[in-house]
Amino acid sequence: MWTELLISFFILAGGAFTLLGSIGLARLPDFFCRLHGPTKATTLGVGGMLLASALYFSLRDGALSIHELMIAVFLFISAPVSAHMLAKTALHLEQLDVWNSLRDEPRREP
Amino acid sequence: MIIVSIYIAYALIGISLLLNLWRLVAGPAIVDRILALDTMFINGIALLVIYGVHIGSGLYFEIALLVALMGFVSTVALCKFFLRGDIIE
Amino acid sequence: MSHLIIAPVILPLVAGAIILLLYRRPGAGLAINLAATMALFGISIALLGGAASGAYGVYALGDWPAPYGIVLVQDRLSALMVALTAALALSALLYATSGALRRDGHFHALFQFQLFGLNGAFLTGDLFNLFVFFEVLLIASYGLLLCGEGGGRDRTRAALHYVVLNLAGSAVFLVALGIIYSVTGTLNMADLAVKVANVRSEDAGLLGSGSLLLLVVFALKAALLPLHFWLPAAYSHAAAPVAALFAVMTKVGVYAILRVYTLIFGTTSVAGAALDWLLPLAILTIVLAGLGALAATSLRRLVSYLVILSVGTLLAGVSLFNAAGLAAALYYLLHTTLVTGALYLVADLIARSRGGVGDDLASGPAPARASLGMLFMLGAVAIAGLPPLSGFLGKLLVLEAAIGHAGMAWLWAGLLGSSLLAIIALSRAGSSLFWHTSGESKIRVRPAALVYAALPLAASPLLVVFAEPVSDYASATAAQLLAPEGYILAVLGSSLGAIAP
Amino acid sequence: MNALFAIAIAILTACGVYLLLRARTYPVVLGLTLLSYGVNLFLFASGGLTQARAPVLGTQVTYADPLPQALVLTAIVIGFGMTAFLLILSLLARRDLGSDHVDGGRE
Amino acid sequence: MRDRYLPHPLMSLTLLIVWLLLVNSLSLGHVLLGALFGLLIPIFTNPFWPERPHLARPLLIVQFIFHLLMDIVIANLQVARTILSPKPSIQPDFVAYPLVLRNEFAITILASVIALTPGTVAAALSDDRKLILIHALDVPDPQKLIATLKSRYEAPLLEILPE
Amino acid sequence: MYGPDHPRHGTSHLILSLTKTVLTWREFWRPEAEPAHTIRARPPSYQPPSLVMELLLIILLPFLGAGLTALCARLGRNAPAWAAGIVTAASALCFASLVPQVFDGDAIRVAWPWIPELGLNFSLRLDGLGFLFVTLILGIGMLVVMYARYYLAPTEALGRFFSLLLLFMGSMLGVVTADNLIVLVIFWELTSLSSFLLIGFWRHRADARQGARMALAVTGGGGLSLLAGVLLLGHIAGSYEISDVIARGDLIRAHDWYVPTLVLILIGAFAKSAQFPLHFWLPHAMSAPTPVSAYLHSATMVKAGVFLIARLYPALSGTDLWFFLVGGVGMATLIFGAYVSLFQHDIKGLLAYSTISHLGLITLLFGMGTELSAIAAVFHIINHAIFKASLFMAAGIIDHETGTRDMRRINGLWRFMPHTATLAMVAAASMAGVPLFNGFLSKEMFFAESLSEQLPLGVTWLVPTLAVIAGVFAVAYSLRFIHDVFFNGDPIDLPRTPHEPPRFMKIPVEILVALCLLVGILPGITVQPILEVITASVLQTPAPHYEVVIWHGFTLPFMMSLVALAGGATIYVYRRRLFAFYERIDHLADAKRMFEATLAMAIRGAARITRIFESGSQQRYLLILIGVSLIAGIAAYLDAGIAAVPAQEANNLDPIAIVTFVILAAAALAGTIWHRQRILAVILFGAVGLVVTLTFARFSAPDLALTQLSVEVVSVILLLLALHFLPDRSPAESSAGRRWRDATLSVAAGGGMGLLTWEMLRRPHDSISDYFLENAQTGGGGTNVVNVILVDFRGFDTWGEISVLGIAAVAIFAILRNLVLAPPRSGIDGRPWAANTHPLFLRMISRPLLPLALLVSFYILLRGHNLPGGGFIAALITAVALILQYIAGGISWASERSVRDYHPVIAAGLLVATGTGVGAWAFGAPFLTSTFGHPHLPLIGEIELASAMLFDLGVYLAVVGAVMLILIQLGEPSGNDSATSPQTVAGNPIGGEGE
Ligand code: NA
Ligand code: NA
Repeated sequence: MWTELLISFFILAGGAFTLLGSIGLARLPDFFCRLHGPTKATTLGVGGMLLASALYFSLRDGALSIHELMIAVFLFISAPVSAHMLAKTALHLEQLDVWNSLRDEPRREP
Repeated sequence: MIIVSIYIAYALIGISLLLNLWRLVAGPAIVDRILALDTMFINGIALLVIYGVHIGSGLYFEIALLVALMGFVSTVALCKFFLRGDIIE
Repeated sequence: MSHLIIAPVILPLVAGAIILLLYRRPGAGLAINLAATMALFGISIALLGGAASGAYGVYALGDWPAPYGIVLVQDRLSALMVALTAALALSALLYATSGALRRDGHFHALFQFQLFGLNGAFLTGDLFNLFVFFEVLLIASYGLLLCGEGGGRDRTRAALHYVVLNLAGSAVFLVALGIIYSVTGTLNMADLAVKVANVRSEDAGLLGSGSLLLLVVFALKAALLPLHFWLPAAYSHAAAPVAALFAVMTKVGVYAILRVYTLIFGTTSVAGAALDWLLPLAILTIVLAGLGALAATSLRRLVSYLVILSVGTLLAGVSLFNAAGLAAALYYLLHTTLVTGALYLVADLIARSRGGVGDDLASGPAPARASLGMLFMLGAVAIAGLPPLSGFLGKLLVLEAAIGHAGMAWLWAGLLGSSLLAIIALSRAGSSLFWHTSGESKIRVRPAALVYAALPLAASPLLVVFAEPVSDYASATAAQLLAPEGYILAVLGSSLGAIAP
Repeated sequence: MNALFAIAIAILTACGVYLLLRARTYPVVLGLTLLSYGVNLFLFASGGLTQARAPVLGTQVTYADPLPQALVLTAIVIGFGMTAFLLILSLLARRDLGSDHVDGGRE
Repeated sequence: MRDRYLPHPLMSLTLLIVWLLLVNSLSLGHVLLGALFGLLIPIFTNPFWPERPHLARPLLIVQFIFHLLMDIVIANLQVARTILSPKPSIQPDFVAYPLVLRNEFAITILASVIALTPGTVAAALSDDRKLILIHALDVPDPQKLIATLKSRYEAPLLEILPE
Repeated sequence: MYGPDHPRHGTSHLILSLTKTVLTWREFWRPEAEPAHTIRARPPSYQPPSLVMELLLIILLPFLGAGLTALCARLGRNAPAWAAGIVTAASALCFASLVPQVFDGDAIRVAWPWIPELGLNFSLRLDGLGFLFVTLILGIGMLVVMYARYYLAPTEALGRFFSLLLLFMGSMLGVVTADNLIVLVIFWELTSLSSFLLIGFWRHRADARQGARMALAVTGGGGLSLLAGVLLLGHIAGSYEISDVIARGDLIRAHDWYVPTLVLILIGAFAKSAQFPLHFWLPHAMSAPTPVSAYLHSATMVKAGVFLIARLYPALSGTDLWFFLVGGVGMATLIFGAYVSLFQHDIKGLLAYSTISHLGLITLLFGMGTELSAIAAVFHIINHAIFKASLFMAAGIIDHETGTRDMRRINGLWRFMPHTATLAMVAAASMAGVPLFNGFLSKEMFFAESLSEQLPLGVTWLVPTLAVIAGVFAVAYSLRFIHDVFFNGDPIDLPRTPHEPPRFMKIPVEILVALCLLVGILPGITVQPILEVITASVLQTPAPHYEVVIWHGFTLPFMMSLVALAGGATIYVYRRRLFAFYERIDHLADAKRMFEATLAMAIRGAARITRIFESGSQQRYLLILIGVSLIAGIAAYLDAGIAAVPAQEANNLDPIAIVTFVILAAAALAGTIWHRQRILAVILFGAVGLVVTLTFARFSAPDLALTQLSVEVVSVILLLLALHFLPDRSPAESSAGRRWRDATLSVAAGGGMGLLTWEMLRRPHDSISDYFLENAQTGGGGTNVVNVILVDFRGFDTWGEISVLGIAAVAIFAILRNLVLAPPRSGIDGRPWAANTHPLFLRMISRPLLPLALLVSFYILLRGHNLPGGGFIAALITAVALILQYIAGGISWASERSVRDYHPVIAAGLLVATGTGVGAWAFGAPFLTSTFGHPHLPLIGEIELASAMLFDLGVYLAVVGAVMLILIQLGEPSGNDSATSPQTVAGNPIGGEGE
């Protein structure tokens, strides 16, 4: 029973975070803000579902089945790079010279 | 109970996918669309994983893994295209 | 277990792969290509010898019984097509040894791959496998089309159109396969024949769609009106040995029509619908090809339209759907494939020896060798269907076969009218190239090239002299095609009882 | 579901055909890609639509028809090779024809 | 010798583990096969990864990862509030983060961590590799953000991946 | 005849057939053996071997001689002429030995089977009619050879000339001795061909070329008509043997197809014999060297038409249609030719129209259809051949000596060449029908017959009147020929000063003129016996008794001759007014101009029609292809209608299906609408690909999902690589109309596909696949049935499929090695490129990914036989992992670190797959037969080994090789290959120009 509960929890939490990321993607005002949703929330959401899946199959087959975690790990490694590449591309395409603008505003200077 | 949560998850993922689609079609910037596609890939993974649990089949694991890999590579390739034109220069 | 049947398929692939392995050594490519093509010719003759008895050879790949596994089937028709291809290929290749292509490793590899695709298509007894080999022969032909000197604007455009059209055609092929599989649940041609004959009435319409879509695909490959437009540009801009080899490519479409509509749809109303379309289209093809020949501005374009004309003639013979018509078509097929192949080579020699004017039908320097003029003359006589060469006998057989057929008058008028157009066009061409000349060209083509170009042309008088055995073989082939029970029994054998409802 | 599937194929085909009829090489390539999706799904549908019956022995009692799957796989691979070739040919065509118009002409 | 036949021992181990995960089995045959792949693949892929990251302080790694996972969950909850609030009142902005880390691999990991955690994404790296450009979803105080990142992630990474 | 249900014979072994044929041809010399199968009613009867050989040699010798003569050309100027002469003589000798038997009234007949099933035998027949023509062909041929030897300049290609002349001679002999209609047609067309080549002998002259082509078009076209007619005739008669056909006249005339048969055959005959309105080629054939005109275009070839009419006279004549067609056309030709002839200024033109007129006369005589008229026709064939050949030769002499043929310049030649003038005058008198010359005799017979002709409507007078009118003009033009050339003042501005020609040039003329006189004066001795034999063979009945005598008394025909003579003289005297009248309407009748104009118009029209289809527009081509497919796909379906099918379990709709559908539809439509922004379309179609992948996964096809996904990503990479060298936007160039048209067609095509899909899906499905499910594990050693199908049941497909990929790679490489790809100077929308080439984070992350991805790909490869996966997917994962290295580190960095040339990888893959298949041979099994086992290893336990896995390894290698070869070659900065000597192509390097 509690295993079912756990699995259901992970499924629902995962689904919720997944949706969260997508809402962020849809709702936030500019690209750089929108970038945050999928990078974090969706990745985490899928992670949750993968965990649910690992639990489900481990319990069903009575043997440890954690290969789903590989996907999660992969996503946690790849999502930042994707986000970085997208941000880089956005900066390039919008021709934002952020480095210089940051120098112009001493407030932002570390 | 699991089955109910699976159906709820389907609904959540479905809505997510539609929101991704909205961003994909509406843009406005090209990076928005790439991001939307990338997110769609990840939501696709979620769908496959839940479907695997739903029908109790482990056959979808590799597909999900591959979606992750391929989604990443295609996002990177698209970005590289906009940055440098030649993606394997 | 005799592996002879599959040898024409395996040999070119292995040869092509080895050439690829050694592609940086052009000499190796030429040597392997020549050796493999000669061996293929030998094999194909042996195969023909086996087929002549009327026996079927069935080769179950992977040792899986039909209809589950793929089978290769050697009957009179497939053996004939393989032998014809090998003969043409050998001539084309020998000719290629006299030009720049000899050093092109990729040409040699693609050449063998082309043969791989052709032979596979002719020998397979499986409809989906036919698709696969169509794709093999197409992709190889795309590559070959772009091989050799003389590229540029026109050739590239022709290649682009050719490729795009064939890709669209392949999509149609898949749709047809989907429909046919959905209705019959099988892919083996013999099994299809059994299933199609017993198709439920409510499925007949759907199956008919599949059958007609197949016809579209094959008609595109064969260059049947209104799907013939791609051919002149593509063939007339290909390197000569490639164009010569391509002479057999349209025949793949004809072969497929022949195979599919005699074997699978032979006795059904489905075939009837397709055949109703075929004869008028064939006649229109004949007429429009004649007009195209008349309007041609270069020798290669002229030959290309004559290729289309021959396709129309062939399919007219096929669509008569009687023993005489099929036999006539088969005789004509041998003739036209070899002669048009030769004509591309002759056209190339003429173009080469005229220098900058090329094969344009305009005044230019006279080709230096008189024998070239004679070769042209022979080729022209043969392809125009003038006596005493094979074109005449072929045409005669087709005309004769149409006697009493409902479409006889149209076919006769079309065929004879187009023959006249061809005669006019060829005489104008010859007159421009050899008579209306300004001085004599300094360029002398190599005698060896002349001999190689003459080789396939020599088939024409041989077909006349040996008209009786050849037409006997053609008639026997036609009889075999019209009695598909033998094929079905050979392929399905004992399982037939279990399969047939 | 069947109707939805049919409509999906219809849309893919229609879009593919429309792009196939464009005047520039690149949209034509894209059109062929889209058309391939439609055709592959069509071929796939020839074995019927079966859910949760992947033909991996030992996992089910009954299975989806495996044959169309094998056929579609072959078709996908071949389609990929062909598309790749066409794409490269379109590069050659742009040089030789002076533009990426399918019939050539000024850029 | 070791460089040639076991260029990336850590990678070899990872490959073995991943193999066992993939096949979802711990049979001896698969352990041996996994080990074989673990030995062979790095030999062939070594040219693509000539550097050899030397990981120090394995315990710290575990701690680091645990912290990270927790941060990710918390961060996501924060982001959730932001995203779901009817009218998000946020101050998104770019922040230039000064790097102490010099190791390329370490910088990469830091950037990844930044991307995974509270409302920040590593958008760019300066040409001299001394600054990371961070886009933050809500930065009332950039200096505070920089300080947090430094202490929480860059410091441990300096220890784990020295050089 | 065999209809559709008539079985064909001969299913014998090919080798045996070949041997048999060789034997058959060896039996050439003892042809008493029966042909294998003769479907035609009656096997030809055979003659004693000696005659057979001689009959054959008559025809064969000229053909052999043609080759010999061509070879002789190197031996000097005289050699070809001598060779031609000797060959002709030899042929004549053979002929002479047969003459006695012909005169005994027997037709000599021989035959060899050729295509017996078709009723095509190589059969020959020599009877009276044949005798006449063989005599003409060989006799006049001999004289022409002699004449031509002196006519042609030493610098000309004598070898070619005499060779062609002999070719013609052989063909013409074949026409007149053929006993099979098809054989006749074969030789018939050969005469057209050799005529074409001979007219075009002076190839540098435009008129010669045009004349030759026109002659070929008309006579060759006529030959086609003849072929059709002959086939019908053979069908009606049940045999192509002329001997049979002419014996079945009643059957033929009563047949439904008599009319088309007759018309088709007559068109052929009329074209050849220059009958109005197909006469126009003949005057233009006069640009041939004069010996050719004398021989082909007056004495022999143009007689082939009337020969044919004579030959088939018993089979076809005797109907009203025959009378009106043959008689009417003959009469029209007779008068028209005679009239036009008078106004020609070219000597050969005059003779040509005269020839047309005389051929018309002969035709008319046959058309009259009485026995006597037939006799007259035959007689006139002889007479005309003799006098017209001599006239042509005389004209040739004049041309040769004066350098012109224009009668307005040639005057008063009597003074320069009285001997030639005398000869010409005799021949011309014969042509005019002056008594004591041979022409008079046959013409008088004609007049006599014209009087006996009964026409309906009481116009009995019409034929004789027209006959006399024709006679009048004949006299007039004959008179002109003599007066205008040999008298009529002094020559005007001749290129050469004329004198008598060489001795031997005149001998042939002298011989012919002597014959004119001999026949004209002593017909009873010279032609009477011959005429009887010939007429008997024409009529196929014993000839009626008819005395050919000079003097019948002052009969009506004689009076008509006198009227003609007087009338002709009168007209000639008043010719100027007539000439003036003729000049005014001349242009209307310029056949050459009309022919050329018609042809030019036809060519323009043909070009226009051709361009409708071969428009050069890819869009149009695709429109046609798609339209045709649509029609084909729908036609049969509409025909059958929507059928009721057994209900089956339905797949219910669910929200996820709808969501994925919406994504697919929206992305596909948006991508299509925005396709001009190419990269946008690529991104949107990426979403479509994802949905397709999910769809495959959903409907129980994990292998397909894996494949689709991998291919999708590799395709995207490829699309991006290519897009770099292409404009990133398409210009807006389609008109609204075109867009609507295309959209309509697209919607129709989509609708059709949707309909077909629905039809498929609503039917219960039944297939052979149960076998695969049952045997995959036990027979194929794998549990993943799809993979077992791919590598085992249908491994042959896969073998072909990887070849496609390998070939595609090779073909792509072959394109790219010679293609210099210049990158665009600026990025999307004109922005500069980003400075940073290889972002650090990506580079760092991709490094550990390579070994991991390779591990995954090996996993997928190894497990494919039992679980979703396999060589192809594994290969794509490997390729993608490698490509990621290229993306992250750049091509030069990555290339240094991996395989540089993927050709051998492809080859190895193909060879491994093939080798696995061939390996089965060692066990006596067919190609690709698989084996598997579960060996037990110590410690490890049972492992599975299947030969199919080795095959899959081949697949893996081939696919990795192909994909990498394509991608890397495209990424190479200058796309070259060091080994095959890079070829930098000059001109516009692609890319860079933007839109
Ligand atoms: Na005069
Ligand atoms: Na179905």
